[in-house]
Order: sequence, then C-alpha cells, then structure tokens
Amino acid sequence: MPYRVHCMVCAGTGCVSNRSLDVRDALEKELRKRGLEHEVQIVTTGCNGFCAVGPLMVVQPDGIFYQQLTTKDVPQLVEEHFVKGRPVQRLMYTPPEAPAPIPKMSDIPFFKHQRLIALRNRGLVDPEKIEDYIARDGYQALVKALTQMTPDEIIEEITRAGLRGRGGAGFPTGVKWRKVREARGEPKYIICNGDEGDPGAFMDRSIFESDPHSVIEGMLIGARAIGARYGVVYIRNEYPLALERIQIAIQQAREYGLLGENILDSGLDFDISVTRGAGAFVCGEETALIASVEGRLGDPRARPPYPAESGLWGKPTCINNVETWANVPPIILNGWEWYSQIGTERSKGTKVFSLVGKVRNTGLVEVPMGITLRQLIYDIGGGIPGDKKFKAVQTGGPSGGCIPAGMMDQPIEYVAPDGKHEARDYLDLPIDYESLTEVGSMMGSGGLVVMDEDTCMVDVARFFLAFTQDESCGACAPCREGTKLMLDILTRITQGHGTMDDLRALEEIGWVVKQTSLCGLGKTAPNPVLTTLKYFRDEYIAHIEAHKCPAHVCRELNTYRIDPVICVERGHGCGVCRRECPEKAIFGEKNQPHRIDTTKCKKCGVCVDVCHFNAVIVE
Amino acid sequence: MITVNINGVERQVPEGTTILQAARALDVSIPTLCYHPWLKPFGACRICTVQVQRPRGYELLTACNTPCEEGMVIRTDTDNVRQARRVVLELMLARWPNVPVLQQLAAELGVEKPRFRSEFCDEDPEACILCLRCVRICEEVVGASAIGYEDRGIKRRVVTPFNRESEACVACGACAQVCLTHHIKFEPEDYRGKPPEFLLGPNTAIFIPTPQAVPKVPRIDPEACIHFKTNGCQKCVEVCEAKAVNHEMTDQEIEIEVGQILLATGYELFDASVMSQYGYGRLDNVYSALDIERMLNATGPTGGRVLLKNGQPPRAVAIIHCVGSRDENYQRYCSRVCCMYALKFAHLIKERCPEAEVYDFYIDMRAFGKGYEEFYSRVLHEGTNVIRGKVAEVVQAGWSKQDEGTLLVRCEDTLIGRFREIPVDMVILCNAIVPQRDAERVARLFGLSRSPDGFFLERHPKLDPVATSTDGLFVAGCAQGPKDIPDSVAQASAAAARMLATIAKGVVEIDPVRAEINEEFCSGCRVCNALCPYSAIEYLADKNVSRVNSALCKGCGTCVAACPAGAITGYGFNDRQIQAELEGLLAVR
Amino acid sequence: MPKLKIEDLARMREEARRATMLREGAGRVKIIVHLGTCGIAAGGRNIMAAVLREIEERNLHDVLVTTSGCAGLCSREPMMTVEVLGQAPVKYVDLTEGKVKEIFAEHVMGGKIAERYALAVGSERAM
Amino acid sequence: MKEQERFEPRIIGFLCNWCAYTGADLAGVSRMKSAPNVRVLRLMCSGRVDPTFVLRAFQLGADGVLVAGCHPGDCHYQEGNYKALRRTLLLKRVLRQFGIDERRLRLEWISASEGEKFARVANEFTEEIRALGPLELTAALETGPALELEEVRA
Amino acid sequence: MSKPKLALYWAASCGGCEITVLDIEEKILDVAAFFDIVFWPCAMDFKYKDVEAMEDGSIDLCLFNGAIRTSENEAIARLLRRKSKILVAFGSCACDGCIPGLANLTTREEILDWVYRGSPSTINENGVRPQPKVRVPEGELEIPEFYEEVRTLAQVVPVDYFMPGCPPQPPQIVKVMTAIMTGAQLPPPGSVIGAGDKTCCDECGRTRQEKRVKRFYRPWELVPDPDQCLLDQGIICLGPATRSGCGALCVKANMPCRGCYGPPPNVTDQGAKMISALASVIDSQDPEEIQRILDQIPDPAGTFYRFSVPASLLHRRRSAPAA
Repeated sequence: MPYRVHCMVCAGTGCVSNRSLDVRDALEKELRKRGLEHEVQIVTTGCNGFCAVGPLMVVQPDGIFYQQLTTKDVPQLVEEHFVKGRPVQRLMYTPPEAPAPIPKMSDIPFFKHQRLIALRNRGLVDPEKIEDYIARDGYQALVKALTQMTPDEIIEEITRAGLRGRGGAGFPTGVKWRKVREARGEPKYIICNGDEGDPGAFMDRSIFESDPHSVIEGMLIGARAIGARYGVVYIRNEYPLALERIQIAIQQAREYGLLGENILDSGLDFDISVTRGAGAFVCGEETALIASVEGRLGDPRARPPYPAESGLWGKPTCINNVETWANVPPIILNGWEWYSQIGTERSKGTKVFSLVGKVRNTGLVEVPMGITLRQLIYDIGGGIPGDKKFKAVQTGGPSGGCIPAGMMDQPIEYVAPDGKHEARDYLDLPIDYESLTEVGSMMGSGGLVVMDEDTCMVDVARFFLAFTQDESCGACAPCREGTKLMLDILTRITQGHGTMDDLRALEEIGWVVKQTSLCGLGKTAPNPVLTTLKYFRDEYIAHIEAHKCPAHVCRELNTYRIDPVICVERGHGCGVCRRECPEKAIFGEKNQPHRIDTTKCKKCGVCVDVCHFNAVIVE
Repeated sequence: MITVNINGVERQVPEGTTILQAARALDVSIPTLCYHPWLKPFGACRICTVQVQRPRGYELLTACNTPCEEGMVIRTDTDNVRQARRVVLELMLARWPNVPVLQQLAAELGVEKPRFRSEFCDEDPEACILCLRCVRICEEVVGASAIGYEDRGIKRRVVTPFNRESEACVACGACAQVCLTHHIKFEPEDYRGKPPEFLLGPNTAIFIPTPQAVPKVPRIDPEACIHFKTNGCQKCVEVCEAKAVNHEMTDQEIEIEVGQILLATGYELFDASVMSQYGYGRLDNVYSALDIERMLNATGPTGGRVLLKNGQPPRAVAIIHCVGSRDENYQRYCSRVCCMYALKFAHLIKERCPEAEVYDFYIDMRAFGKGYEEFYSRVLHEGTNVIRGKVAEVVQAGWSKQDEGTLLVRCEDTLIGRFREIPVDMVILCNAIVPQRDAERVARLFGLSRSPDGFFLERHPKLDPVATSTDGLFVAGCAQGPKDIPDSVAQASAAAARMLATIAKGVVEIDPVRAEINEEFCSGCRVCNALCPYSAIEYLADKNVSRVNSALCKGCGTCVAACPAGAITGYGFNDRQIQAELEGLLAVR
Repeated sequence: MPKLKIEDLARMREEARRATMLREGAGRVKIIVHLGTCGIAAGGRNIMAAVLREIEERNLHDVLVTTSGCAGLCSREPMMTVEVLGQAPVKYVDLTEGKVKEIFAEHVMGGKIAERYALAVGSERAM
Repeated sequence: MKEQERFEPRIIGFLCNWCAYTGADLAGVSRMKSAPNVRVLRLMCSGRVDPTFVLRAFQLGADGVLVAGCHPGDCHYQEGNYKALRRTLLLKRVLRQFGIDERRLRLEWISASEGEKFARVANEFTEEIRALGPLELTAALETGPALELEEVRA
Repeated sequence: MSKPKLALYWAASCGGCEITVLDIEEKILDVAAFFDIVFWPCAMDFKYKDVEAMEDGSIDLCLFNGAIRTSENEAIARLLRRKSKILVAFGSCACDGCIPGLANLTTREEILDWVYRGSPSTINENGVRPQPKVRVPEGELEIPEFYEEVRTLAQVVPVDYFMPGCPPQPPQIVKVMTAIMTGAQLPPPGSVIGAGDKTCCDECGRTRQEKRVKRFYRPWELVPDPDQCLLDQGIICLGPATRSGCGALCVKANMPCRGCYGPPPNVTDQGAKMISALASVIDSQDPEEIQRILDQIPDPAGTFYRFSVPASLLHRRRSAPAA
C-alpha cells in the first residue's frame, strides 16, 4: 500500500534533546493502534533549523508544521489529522504578534525569508538513507563533474560563481583550489574543517546531521578538480550525532562505490577518513588542524609554507569549511550564473547563521548574502523577547566583532575583497579606528548572538576574551601573555577597579596581539574587546568612573535597594528576601518596608530573584 | 636570486633566505630571543617583528621565519615595529620582570618601567621564558625528544613526560647550553654507567682519557656521544679546524705475519662485590685497590686528594689484604703484590691526610723484594696500625650506636687473640689478581694449556718460565701468574731476549721426527685433516691430496696410524721400522 | 551492494523520487476522502482502502490522497472529492468500492467526470 | 707346573714417549720390581699405535698387547691418547669376533710420574695373560704352508 | 706357430668372474682369435685328464678365480700351477678370499651342523652328513674333502699376478688382455694388475670435508646427499682403505664402498687400517659416548673384513669366541 502521508519528524540534536524521538515512537505506536501504519510513513530527518520550537514535525504533502510536540499530543494529532484529515490548530506555530496559527511551514516567517542552498535537503531527507539524497538529485552534480567537465572547468565554475570560504576568512574557494591543483607533490589531500570551535555556533553540526551526503559530494567534486587522492573530515568529538551520521553516510557512499577506487568508472580514486577533534578551539586553525590529524600536538605553525603547498603529511592540502563543501554540488548542478545572482556584488550565495541569544526564534537560518540585521533579527528572528530594546549583535564568535544596533541596516557580507583585514597605523589608533570592520562588512563564521539592553558589553567582551585566552595554545608570547593581561584588565573593570589608562592599555595590547600573533586565534582574539571599545566606549567609562554597570550584569557595581512602597503595598513586607539573604543583610518586620544594609550586602542578587513583587531595585 | 629592499637598501639574496638572514647580511640589527643559528626558526617570541609593505597598507611579520619574496619592501625601524617590539617585551616583562636577557633587551628598546604585572608573574631571574629553544634542540639536533610541553596557554610549561626523569634524555647538556635564562642546569653528579673502579666522575662524549694518555688525543665515547644514539648533533665535527673528527671510524682488524708471539695479556682484578661481606658496590666509601690508585693519581678525578664520597677527607682508613687471595672459595694462590701496594697506600694516605688513622689488616706481610722490608718498617714508624687477622665483615655503622656514614671493620686480631671492631670512614680492599676473563679463549687460540690457577702454562716453572710448549710462543708478566712490576719487567726482557735469539739465528731448527704424505698414494680422503691438533695438514682441493706443513707438524704420528691408504710415512717411526721391532721382540721365545 | 555505474545512479534516482516526491507536495490529482464521524460510520475507511489499492495497482505516484472531516452531507456518505489540477473539484457520493474503481478509471485516469455518481462540481477548492 | 715349564706369556707394550715410557723409566730408576714379560716398544704418542701393529704382534706370537699413553688432557700432542682410546675400543670388538679374548689387549693411562703404576700394571697384566694361556696364532696354517714355486715346479 | 694357450678355472667362488670375462663384449672375439682356449670347464666340457695330459708350463696364461675351500680346489690349483707359465689370481676370491672367506669367522663343525641340522628348513633326524668316502651298492663314491678353513690361491700355490675386484671390471680385463696380447712389458711377478695404486676416494667425485663423525648410520637409515662424501654423512664407506680401479661404481650408485678391490698398495691388513681410520674420526672424548657410537656398528669384523678375512693377519677365528 503506497503511503499517502509522510511525517517528517525532526531528529536534529536540538529536537532529540527535547525528546523528539519519544514523540516519534509514540506516533508509531498510535498509528499502528489505528491501523494507519501502511498509509502514514514516519521519516526522521535532520535539523530543520527552528530549534526554539522543537520538537517539531512537518506533515507532507500538506506541508503542515507542528511544533513543541509532546507524547501527550500524539493521540489527538493522529485522530484529528490522519484519521479525520483536520490539522490540529493547537499544535501549530503562532508568531507572537500574529492573530492565528500558521499551518503551512512555507508561510512561517522564520522559513519564508530563508534561501536554502547548503541546507536544501534539510527536513526533506532521512540523513541516514543515501536513497533519499539520491532522490533529490543527489550525486548528479558529481556525475556532471566527472563526465562533462574537466578539472579546470570545475575550478573555473567555482571561481566564476564567486564562492568564498564559509569558515570566516572568506578566501575565494576557486583561487584556493587552483593553488592546490598547481602545487607539486603527491598524493594531495582535501580536508573538511568541521571543528567549529566558536561557542554558540552549530551551523556545521546541523549540515552534518541533516544532509551529510552533500558534504561528501562536494568533497568528491573538489577531489576531481584538485586531483586529491584522500579526504579527511575533521569533526568535533562534541558532536556525537553528527559524527555518527557522517560515518554512516561515508559507509553508504563506499558501499555504493561512490568512494574508493575508480568511482563511477571515471578513474577517480578517492576515499574519506574521519578524524575527531579533541576539543581544542585552536585546532580550527588550518595548520593546527593538520597537526592534530597527523597525531601531533595541535599547535599552529608559522606560515608560509601555506597548506596549499605543504599541508597534511607535507603534501598539498586544500582545507574548506563544511558549509563551503555543501555549496559546491548546487553550483556545479545549476551553473555559476544561477549562484552568482544570489547575494551581493562582493559576497555571492547564501550564509548559514546560528541565530542565538536574545531573539525569539533561535535556530539555524540560511539567508542570502546582503540581508540586513534588521530582517535577520526581526523578520526571521521574531524580534527580541520581552520587547527589550535591541542593543547589538556579536558575529563570528571569539574571532568576530560586536556590531551596534545603529548598523542594523547594513547588508551582511564579506570584508574587503582581498580577504585581509586592513591594518591601520598605530598612530591613528585612537581616532579613526576602522581597522577592524569596514563599513558594510560584518561577516564572521556564522555565529550570531543577539544582545538586548540587559547585556553588558564589557562582560560580553570579557566572556569571549576569557574563551580565547583559555584556548590559546601558548606557543607565541603576545597571544599567551597579551590575552591574559587584557583579561585581567577587563576583569578589574567589571569589578569596578578599572582606570582610564586601562582602556589605553587594552587598545595598545590588543593592537600588538592582533599584529604580531603567530596564528588566526591570536590575530582575532582582541576583536570583541576592540569593537566593544569602539562602539560602547561609554559603557566602559560608566564602569570605570561611575562604577556602574548600565545593564546591571557586573554584580560588584550594582547597589540593591528595596522600594518601600511596593514592598508594603503589594508584598505586605512578607520578609521572603530577609530569610533568603545569605549575608543576613536585610532588615524589616511583617507589614513593614524592608531595608538592605549595603555594607553587608554581597550583591549576590538572591533577593531580586525571590521577591515576587519585584520590589528590589538594582542601580 | 631575488631582490629585496631593506630600509631603502636594495639587495640580491638567494631564494629562500629569511628576512633576518638578509638583514644580518646588511648588518641591520634585528633583536631576537627564541632564534638560534642551530635551530629551525620557530617564531615563539615575535621580538624580531618587522614591517612589510603590502599593496593596501603594511603587515607586521616575524623576520626569523618569513622567507623573502621578489620585490619585498621591508622596514625594520618604523614606529609600528618599535611599538610592537616594546609592547611584546612589556608583556614578557609583566610575567618575568627579573630575567636579565629581557631587562637587557628592555634597555635596548627603551622600555623603562614595565606597565603591567601578570597574575602568573614569576620573579625568578632564571625563570623559563618559554622560548622553547631547549625543546627544539632536543628534537631537531639531538634527536632524543626527551622534553616537551605540558598544558596550554598561560599554563604551558616545558617539562619531561610526567615530570619524571626521562629515559630518552642522554644527558648531553644541549638544552642547558641553549637555555637563554640558565633555567636548565647540568650537574654532572649522576654519571651514567662508567665502571666505578676506573672513573669516579662522568666524562663528556669526547674527551682525553687522562692527561698522561698515550697518544694524548681526544677520544669519542660511543655510549655518551649522542650522534650514535640519534644520528644528530656532530657539533664537534663542525668546530674542529683540522677536520679530524670522523664518526664512521671503527676498530679495524689488522693481520700481521709474525714468527713469534709474546703473550703479555696481563691480569684482571677480582670482583670484590662477590664477597658481599665487604660491601663493595653496596656500601659507600668501600673502594677497590684500583679505585684508590685512580684517586691518588694527580690527574685523577679528585686531583690526587683522598676524599670520601661526600667530598670530605677521611678520618680513619682501613686497608684489607688478601681479598679473594689465599682463600679456598675464591683464589687459593697469593697475589704477591697486594702487601706492598697496601703499604704504599698507607704511606700516601698518611702523607696526604696527616691526621688520618690508617689500619692495615694482613695475614702475613710479604715484603720479599729488594728494599721492601725497609719500606715496611718505615711505614710502621709513620704510625700505621697493623692488625694481623682476616677481616670478617665491613658493616654500615648506622645500625649500631656510632653516627651514620662510618663503617665498622670487624676482625679477629690473632696476635692478641681478641675480636675487634674498628670504626673507619673509608675501606680499601686489596683485590686478588685473577686471569683475564678471556684467558680460556686466548689459550685455545694459541694451543696453549693453562695451569690449574688459570694463568698460562709455561714450558717449565723453574728452567724455562718465559717459553711455552709451543715453539715461538712466549709468555711474560701477570698473564703467567701474579707478580709485581720488577718481576714482570725481568720476564719481559727474558722473553724478548729469547725471541731475538731465534730471530738473530735466522733459521728455525725443527727436529727430524715428522710425518709426510706421499702424494702418489694419497687420494684426498681427508681422514687425516681433522686429526692434527696443530692443524698442520691442509687439503689441496685442486690436486685432491692433503699435505703436511712440516713447520707445524710435531711428529706425533697419529695421522700416520690413521691413514687408511698408508700414504703417510712417519719419519723415525715408520711402519716398516715398527714391524721390524715387533719381529725382533717376538723372535725369541 | 555492487559498485554503481552512472546508469544505476539515474535508475535509483527515479525509484527513490517516486517514494519521496510526495514529500514535496507535487501531484496531478488530489482525492479527498471525507472521514467525518458519519463518513467513517458509513464505511469511509473501505473507500480509502479501495482508493489506495487502486493507486498501488496502477503504481501511480502523482495522486495525492488525503482525508478531511465531515463534508456536511452525512446522508450521502461515504463521499470523496476528486480534483484534477487545474479543473474544478468533483464530489462523489454514496460510494462503494465498485464505484470507486469506475470513478478512478474514468475521471482520475481518463480525465472525464463520472456524472452518474457525481453530486456537484466545483463546490470547494482543495489544491 | 714346574718353574721352567711354566707358561711365560710374551707381551708387547706400546709406550708413549712423554708419559708411559718416562714412567716406565722412572719405575726402573726407582728400582721397582716389574714383570719382564712386557717387551717395551717406544712410540712418540699412543696415537701412533696402529691396530695393524696389534694384529701383527698377535700374529707373530704375542700373547698380550699393552698400550700405555698419557692421561686424557695431558697428552703432549693434545689429543693423541683419545685416538688410541677409540681405536682400542673398536679393535676389542673385532678381536672378540675372531675368537681372541679382548682382555689380551689392554689400554692404560700412565703419567710420567706414575712409575709405581707402570710396575703394578705390568705385573697384573702378565698374571692375567698367564691365566688366559698361550694364543698360538702362529701355528702353521691348518693345512700346511703354501708351497714354494720351486717345489711346485720340481 | 701355434696360438698361445689360455686356461680359466672356477674354484670356490660365485662364478661372477667367469661371466665378467664375457662382459668385455666384442673384445672376447679378439681373445678367442689370439688364444687357443684349452681349459674352461665352466664354458665347455673340458676334463681334468686333458690338462694332466698337457706338458708342464704349456698353458701360457691361466686365469684362476675362486678361493681354496675343498681338496679338489687345492688339487686343481696345484695342477694348473704346474701346467701354466703365468697363473693369475683372478678376482677377490682368489686374491683375498672374498665372501666365501667370511666362513673363516666360524668353524667347519659349526657350518656342517647348521647346514645339516640347525637350519630351520632342515629335517635330518638321524643327522646324516656327507662323508669324503662312502660305500654304496654300485661301488665307492668319493667327494672332495671340506677343509677346516678357506685359503686364498696365494696361500696354496705361488701366484704370478693378482687381479682384484668382485668381479674385476671389464675395462680392467680389457686393459690386461690387450697388454698380454700385444706382448707389452708385464710388471714384475707378484704385483697387482688391473687396478690403480690409489684408493677408491681418488675416483669418487664427491666433496669431502674434515671428518668429524658424531654417529654412524646404516645405508637404509637415510637418503645420503649425492654430492657429499658418505663417510662425512656417517655412513661407513671403506673407500679410503680400498684400492682404486672400479671407478667407484658403488659410490656413484649412492651406496657405500665395501672394499672388494682389496687393500691399497701400502696396506697389509685392509680391516685393521679401516678400524684405525674410522676410530680416529669419531668426534667424542668420553668413553661411554664412544661405546654408544660403536654400538651403531653391528658387525665390525664383517664390515671391515668383508672381502679379506683369509688374507688378513688373523686369517681365521681360532676357538669359540669368548662368552
């Protein structure tokens, strides 16, 4: 009996952790109970991107989008939708300001503005079945590349398409492939960099989880173009599900003869091995990654020689990010003209962002280049929860920068065409500080942390610097010592002991660390600090001179006060805060306004949390 | 060749030269810390930062490891460069304020007072500043890779694996040599594997054995030299002007044809550690005679001074005779020389440590030589206490009431008939003289038999002590039996005289009793070949006959009897003669 | 699994597409079987089974089958609506498995409406 | 059996020059009493004794043969005595097959200093052969000697 | 001028030597042409009285093969000696006693007892034995007397030349006959002809090492290496103590030489010399081990004196072997 309905249950890490697999099992049991198991097929797919509302399911062919499902909803869902054919309103997604739920997935704003190329198959294929991928024109690009194109033509196609590295540096992929192809040395290697060390970034993970074969096909095409013999997928050990899916995909590809010797009788010999990253952020840097794959200590080394000439085992190696590889098959299949229409003049195609932080629809989105922050945050992201004021967005993780609300309408795209940050003279450091981001270029690796008024920019800078400082390999002095000293200064500032010279010191050390560090980690570690200094200097000054943290995040700078009116009228002096205060710094009687003794108060903020009536005011 | 512009000066440099090398060629000074000529540039300290012009602005690169490119414009004196070097230095000073090499660099770069102080600040002037030169030299040059890093970031430290003594370390001292801050020190206190009795301290990989060594040229010790272990280093090759160092040289076997051989292979010292009661090799300050000879030697490790292990002179010394000699379970014979050198030790120790008390434990004082007895009485007058009695054992004093470190010598004083226990600081054992370890193999090599005590057997103990039963083979010195220097010299000259006599005569007489093979009847069955103890019969494959080398044949006749074809005649005792004797003997009833 | 040739890949693509095309909502004809309470009571389930059997026998992949609630005309249940893309939907009433076979042959396959069983044309648009 | 008809065995003694012969000489020099029956034949080494000599001795009328050499390991020529040992052991087995009592052939190690031992061995061996009686190998061929050419021609 | 006369006789032997004379193939025709064969009982019916009728010394050449075992052998030997100018001891039996000579290791009594009583296949209750003279109704029968020992020809009559070998090899016979027929200068009487002066080793092509034997093997115990000397491999080969001449036929067939060509020139007793050589190459200095090795030679006398017991110094066994 052919299926008449396909239930696409999301099995990305987000939904799985929300127990979407239990929902699937309940669904299966219910369908069998109702005798519908032959009519309704259940398909577990990769991550659909809308993690905020997981676990979610899309019922095809109707395209109905159900979200936040629990096992309890299943009987009703089966009864109503599958038996009676009536979609269940209650389980649909209703955007905050919208009057009614939106049944069709394609109408939901989160999905509508997206343009899927790297994530074209997400939610539509079972990642653990190669047949699903082949059904959606899987490996057709490879066939075209092997039979109708010469390696040079492939490289030409990629170059003309304007594809650039999605890892963060944005180096033109075509140029890189050309260099590795022309480098001397056999065998050649290509590496898929799935280290993704940035905190809060999970683009690569969801590509692996929802459509691993697109990465494999991309690498095959790259191997053909470059003449590489071996491929390595370097994936974080902290992505167990993604690791399992890519390994299954590689195994299936081998069984189907798409990996190994004489692939599709084309003479191409190519195989992929998987190496697991041991959790060091620095191993995202290409030379450190190579060292890690070779089993050595994952420390970066001086360049030149660049990996294109002497990389893995000293042979020419091409390292690209997961998303870059995933973009290759569509370009080859549809041609470079189709691809170059998408995005802006300098940044072609789409970019996958992991939208996190203070935004309603946190999740994974793939949007065309040139989209503005406003569209991203409000149209797709569903705005800031609690209608707090949008303050800034942090892109590119610890190597990226903070973009203030003011630049919300600038299109997101790559930095200056030659891919190198523009270095500015030390002399004009304090005044014109465009060194980091040129107007209109805010791209990073893809992590997008939305921050609202309650976020203290100094604390954010400290958080990211603490991360890079801890992850620094310690081989070269500036990065090892510089990041530590800057961290000490920032910590002092957040504790209210900062001085104005500290700002000067931060800039000077930051500049030296950026200029003289050996590898990318050191060169970009100061960025969060330098950008927050540039756009939110006032907050720093508030911390230093006024000893106040505008966002009340830096606890040492807060002073806690109880509003006598609210305390009595609404709280009747209930005394909850008095009991809970660990320092016994709150005094007052029943029905009397309570008072905090600021000398004893350790500013732990417990009273704020326990007071039901928000009587405690933080200045 | 590529052209580069350094500080405005155009310069042609070969492909692959680094900016630092090019600059130094133009004697443009660029400060460096972690750079070292022997090592591959690493770029850890970043002090050698220079400014390279880029099409849209500039870039700061490290000079030590950036290769020059065609048309590269390099500036080493811009504000950016100075600022970058100053701040990098300040960062390092924040962590290691008192390291002299950093302070000296700070003076050069004009950094007066470091502005920052790191939480991990280390005031030690000899702190490790993580320049990693040590790790790199151990891996790249020495090839032992004995040290590496632990942890990462600010907590990264240079350590041996698990902070334990690394087996891979060959104690070559290379790391100590390149360490910028002398953080790594090299104390030669733990020598590696030198036999105690010869050297009391370690030697470097290449050394002159002793000042009076003949020939007085340096020698490479393959165990200590790291080239043999790791195929690396070879610094000695580089520095030797005369280019005389060659690691490939090995022992060569040279074959010389000689008429006569004098075996003077000498003796070996009995390994006293077997007699555990004396604690040699177990207790400190218990030395064998040869150790003391080394110590007393002016060119020895202690420069002639008699010192204990802790470097102090001894207060009391015990000398024990007949260790292993005149002893049923070891050597039954008397080693003849120990009594006299024991007295020599007593005299020298008295001379070198006047206040030291010397006790000499003997069974019978054998001062038999010319002037020996007079020396013995002189030593007695110098106050050496002589105790007649075989020492039972030497124990660590710590177990009994006296303080730690002194040794107790327990023995039966047979002259006064009482058991005595004498505390001393140092014990000297007069080990027996025993045949060389390979005496058995050498004897068989020369067809020489050995007397029951293992020394080579002379032809006649009284009448012909230097010759052996084999003509042309002579033996002299301790190889024939323990004896002191005068006797050895006498024997040596006797043997030399005997050999010269034969050489002078020019002809070697051999007595007529010989065997000879009649090649007419010999069919080369080779039955006789293996029989001859003197391997005098050789087989000529081309003529398919065997032939007797009359010089070697002693005429024993074994082969004559054995030859199945009757082809060998034994002159003086041939078959017909013997048959005639038989007929004669049995003719009469 | 034998090593794939390029032709095998194309063949597999066709097979797989048949199974997954449904997911993209692409289809030539849409059949809605009305399974309101009354519909089910009147035997709507058998009709649905019959429709699915028809699809299976003819190995069709461009026919979408879905259910809906009560269409309001309980007396004429079981009912189904057949809507060919681009044409007005036709509601068939008082169905039996036999009638379904005929409707399938004439309307779904033949493209001609089976008037004798049809109640109304163009009452509501589903595609 | 009266003194003069008593059977006096004739014994051939093959003595090695360096040990047995010197020992015998020492016995003599030390005035030791040893049986005269052993008629000594000096050879450079006991290794020189060829089984042919032993058989020839028996054929010529010897009633017993003594072979004396240096103690094993002392041989002036290193290994001569070992060869004598091996030949004697094999020859004894052949003698047994020819009906000759193997005790008539005796091998002894006598060093240069063992004069006393030589004397003792000589006396012992003589008595032993006397007990065994004459060998009489020399009796003419059972069926008479070969004719001489002349007799035949005559 | 009448053709020289040739006589051949076959005493105590296997007759192989008679046949080997014919093995010279076509050469026999030249011999027949050259000689007038006057006496060859094995080939044609000659009678003793024909020979007696001849004058003394009229036979120019007499090839006498076989040992002297019975009185008849002795009588004819004496007769032919008288009648022939040149008497040749033809073959190992005549020269050294050969296989029949092995009987000297037992006594006449033991032989007759075994043959007529002891052997398992004999049934002779009343112990009848053949006697030299016996009276039967037809008259008195006489058979030759069975001597106590076997003697070689030379031990009965003087012999001019000795041709060893069991049998003598055709090429050697051809050489000798051609020499005689062409009247070549013959070597002095009593010397050995038809054989070399060296030993079998000279003709054996195997490579020989220094001899150190740890144990002896019987030929059937191992398949010997065809290129290595058999004695080196522990197999007892009498080659070193046997005269050359046969071209080392047996060794070339991968079997050890048994010494049929008799002792080499300088050796009187072939067995004694082999005992001396073999004992010397045993590689052991410990008496027990030597005994164990010697136990691996089951029959020393038979092995070393296989062809030469009568010619040996001990000639024959005297009394019953010691217990």
